Amino acid sequence: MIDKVVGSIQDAVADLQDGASIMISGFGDAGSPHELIDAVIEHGATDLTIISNNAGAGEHGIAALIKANRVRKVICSFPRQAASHHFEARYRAGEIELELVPQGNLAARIQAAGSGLGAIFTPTGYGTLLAEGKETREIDGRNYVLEYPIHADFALVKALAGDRWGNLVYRKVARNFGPIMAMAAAKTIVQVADVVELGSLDPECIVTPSIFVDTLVRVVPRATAVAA
Amino acid sequence: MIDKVVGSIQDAVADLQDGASIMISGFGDAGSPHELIDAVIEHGATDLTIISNNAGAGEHGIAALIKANRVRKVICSFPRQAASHHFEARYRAGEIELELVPQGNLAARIQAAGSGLGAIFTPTGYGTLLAEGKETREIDGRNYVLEYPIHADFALVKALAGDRWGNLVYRKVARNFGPIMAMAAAKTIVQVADVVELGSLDPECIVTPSIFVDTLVRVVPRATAVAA
Amino acid sequence: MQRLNREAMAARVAKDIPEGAYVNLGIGLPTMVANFLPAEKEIFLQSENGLLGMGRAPAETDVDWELINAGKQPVTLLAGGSFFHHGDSFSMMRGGHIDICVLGAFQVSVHGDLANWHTGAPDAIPAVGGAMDLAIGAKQVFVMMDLLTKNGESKLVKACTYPLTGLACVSRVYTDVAVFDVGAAGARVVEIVDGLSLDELRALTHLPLEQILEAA
Amino acid sequence: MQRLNREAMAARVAKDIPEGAYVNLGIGLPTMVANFLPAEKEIFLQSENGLLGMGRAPAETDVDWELINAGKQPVTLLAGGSFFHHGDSFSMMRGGHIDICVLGAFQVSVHGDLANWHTGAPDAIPAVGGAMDLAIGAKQVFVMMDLLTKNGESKLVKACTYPLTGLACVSRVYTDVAVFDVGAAGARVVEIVDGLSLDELRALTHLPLEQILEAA
Repeated sequence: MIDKVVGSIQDAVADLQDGASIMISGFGDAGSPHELIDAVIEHGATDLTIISNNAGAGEHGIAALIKANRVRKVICSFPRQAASHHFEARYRAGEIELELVPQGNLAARIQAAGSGLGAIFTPTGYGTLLAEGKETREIDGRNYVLEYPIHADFALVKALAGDRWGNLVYRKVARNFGPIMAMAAAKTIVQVADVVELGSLDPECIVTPSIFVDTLVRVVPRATAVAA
Repeated sequence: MIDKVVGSIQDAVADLQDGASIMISGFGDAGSPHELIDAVIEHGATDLTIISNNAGAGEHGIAALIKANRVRKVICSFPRQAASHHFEARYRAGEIELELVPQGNLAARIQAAGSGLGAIFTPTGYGTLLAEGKETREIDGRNYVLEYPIHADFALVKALAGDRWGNLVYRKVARNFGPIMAMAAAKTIVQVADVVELGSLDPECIVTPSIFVDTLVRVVPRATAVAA
Repeated sequence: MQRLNREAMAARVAKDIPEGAYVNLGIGLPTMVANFLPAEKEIFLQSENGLLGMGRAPAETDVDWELINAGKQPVTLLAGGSFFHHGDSFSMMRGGHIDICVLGAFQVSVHGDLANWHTGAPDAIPAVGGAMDLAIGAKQVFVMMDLLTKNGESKLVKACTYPLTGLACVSRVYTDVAVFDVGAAGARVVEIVDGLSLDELRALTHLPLEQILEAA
Repeated sequence: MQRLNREAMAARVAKDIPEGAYVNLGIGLPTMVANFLPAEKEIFLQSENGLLGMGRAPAETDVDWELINAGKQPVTLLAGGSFFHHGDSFSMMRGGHIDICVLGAFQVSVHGDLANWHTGAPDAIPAVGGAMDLAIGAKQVFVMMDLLTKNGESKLVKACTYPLTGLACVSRVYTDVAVFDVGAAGARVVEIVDGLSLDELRALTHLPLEQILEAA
């Protein structure tokens, strides 16, 4: 019997290694796997490359990982948020490298990795600073920039519910990068609010099929945890 | 009020024109919009380019369109099926052009069109007859072929149910090419077994969001039609 | 001169959005356009973080932090709305499926070049988000901005001096004193507020502007 | 010589598929492998027309023509199975997510080149389907075929003479008389049926084969 659900969040991230590249789902806080990130901090892995839309804000999630000095490089579209002071401090100190990628190129490059493409000609960024030094080409009268896939060693994803095979459903806009990151990482680790019986997710409504998921862990939602 | 549902299947295809390129969903019969194809035949448009996985079999669907001599060119992955005699006859007579595309490249090129990419380096077909004369490139030790997006003037799609905005859900493997073709055509025309109230499709389970759909028409499933 | 305030500018943009349009409203000022879309018209708002059919802000008691817009403000979902992942969301935006996108700007050139992501200040932390995707992907890109900077310099320019977001992508510019069409033919004045002459507008912008008559 | 029949070949392939593997079984002979997967192991069958978690053929009364496999035969869906569109399906197949793909072949070269889509006959109507995607996308590609053609020619060859499906993509070849590993190091014999010697196998194939010991 295949059961991808592990008993503790420590087990979920046990095989992280120094120098790993890690995709982290979320758009702001929505869909950010805060508890998995806490487990990464506890684990101790360092020299990490983080691929995410943002570079953390406040004191939790990616911000906490940066504060703990575990991050060597961030690949993201929008590092400058209100309260992104931990990223800013490290960045200004030259302690963290930034690869700034337009959000649509970030999504498309992650999808290219998950789909086995070698490179894509994308319309976004042509003629801008972010395309400097990159190969360009005019195709059918329009200009494109050649961009390469972004793979990762791990993806940390937050979903609403999953089953023991790893099928996932999400909740509202917390879906965001989860499904495409799950497809692009060598190992996809998912925190879910609920582990449900196999067969209870509607096969027409499964958003991430099990093939893209390696490990699940149940994380009791914060509010519930306080109440319990 | 926006209502993309039209009253008759003739209305649904009314603005087809000679020389149009038309994507047609389906993998074999599953998901093939037979009734919309019948309406195309009735409409009279000719000199069509058909983009589909197959080139028709038996006497219905794409086979009927080919039999009626409306098709100038077929772009597909698998034209040679049992009972694909109408395609075979026209092809051997030199009356129909064939662009043979590996199924995954077909899907990826349709997705590239829907997503605004200019071209993609795809792993499939490298070193084979189907890549002859095409640009290739080695990227990270692997060889890729440059393939271009496939756009179409129209997509004819079969779905299970839709609402007046054009949101769609599909049934089992009849989903196949429908969602990606709906994204790649200038005008997407959908036949559904049911038109449902706005808001009755679960927003988490909508497979094709309304933005990709232009026209819907209700087609009573054949079996029901006979019984009624 | 009847300078338009932010609400009036948002209302003016809203007037140009037809029923049935799929629209993305950028973060900041453009978000206000939603408040002026007529309730009797069905207009589809897309947000790049994965929703289509976005409704107004919820009551405070109904706030759901997994139902937010790209500006990370709580929103609602209309009946008929849908959720999808970032890949599909940016396919909508980059694949030409969005009819109108409304963006703020630092500068717009008469040929429609857009600068709205980076001041170019050497100490600024760069952040681009979806700005470059929105600039190049929609069928029409509208810009909303005050015509002049606080120092009185025109933000409608012959050529942008700020780092570009996209080339030749803007079709129309809505400002507090005039509406302009921009593009291959250069900038043309569509509307001027009462009390401002075309010559005065030329003086403000240092541009050889002509007015065009718009079909009402 | 104990030549394996189709069932025995399918059973032999099934023996090499571990629990938890994501597997695509090609049209034709490979489809039979499903019948020999042990019921006590959970193995995930993917079909390129958009399903994962494929089960056995349904009872005749339960046939649903919108629940078919890539060979257009009726199948069932296991609890835990899912449906998806062709884009996602081929992302699974091309993105390295399928662990094992089992295919038929006209020829396989000792270096793992595969020819299975086209005889090259000038009057043949070419059709490729998903063959080229399967050949290059899975982590391991197994081929199932009789070793010899009806005319007695080896289908395991130094270099394919039929049009190629993919280059250096096959890792293991299961035939009616032997199992081979193929790849950069050339072809090596993993197993031979009882009653056939290595020398006899060399004679059949005209290849300088060596046998390797496989960890049991």
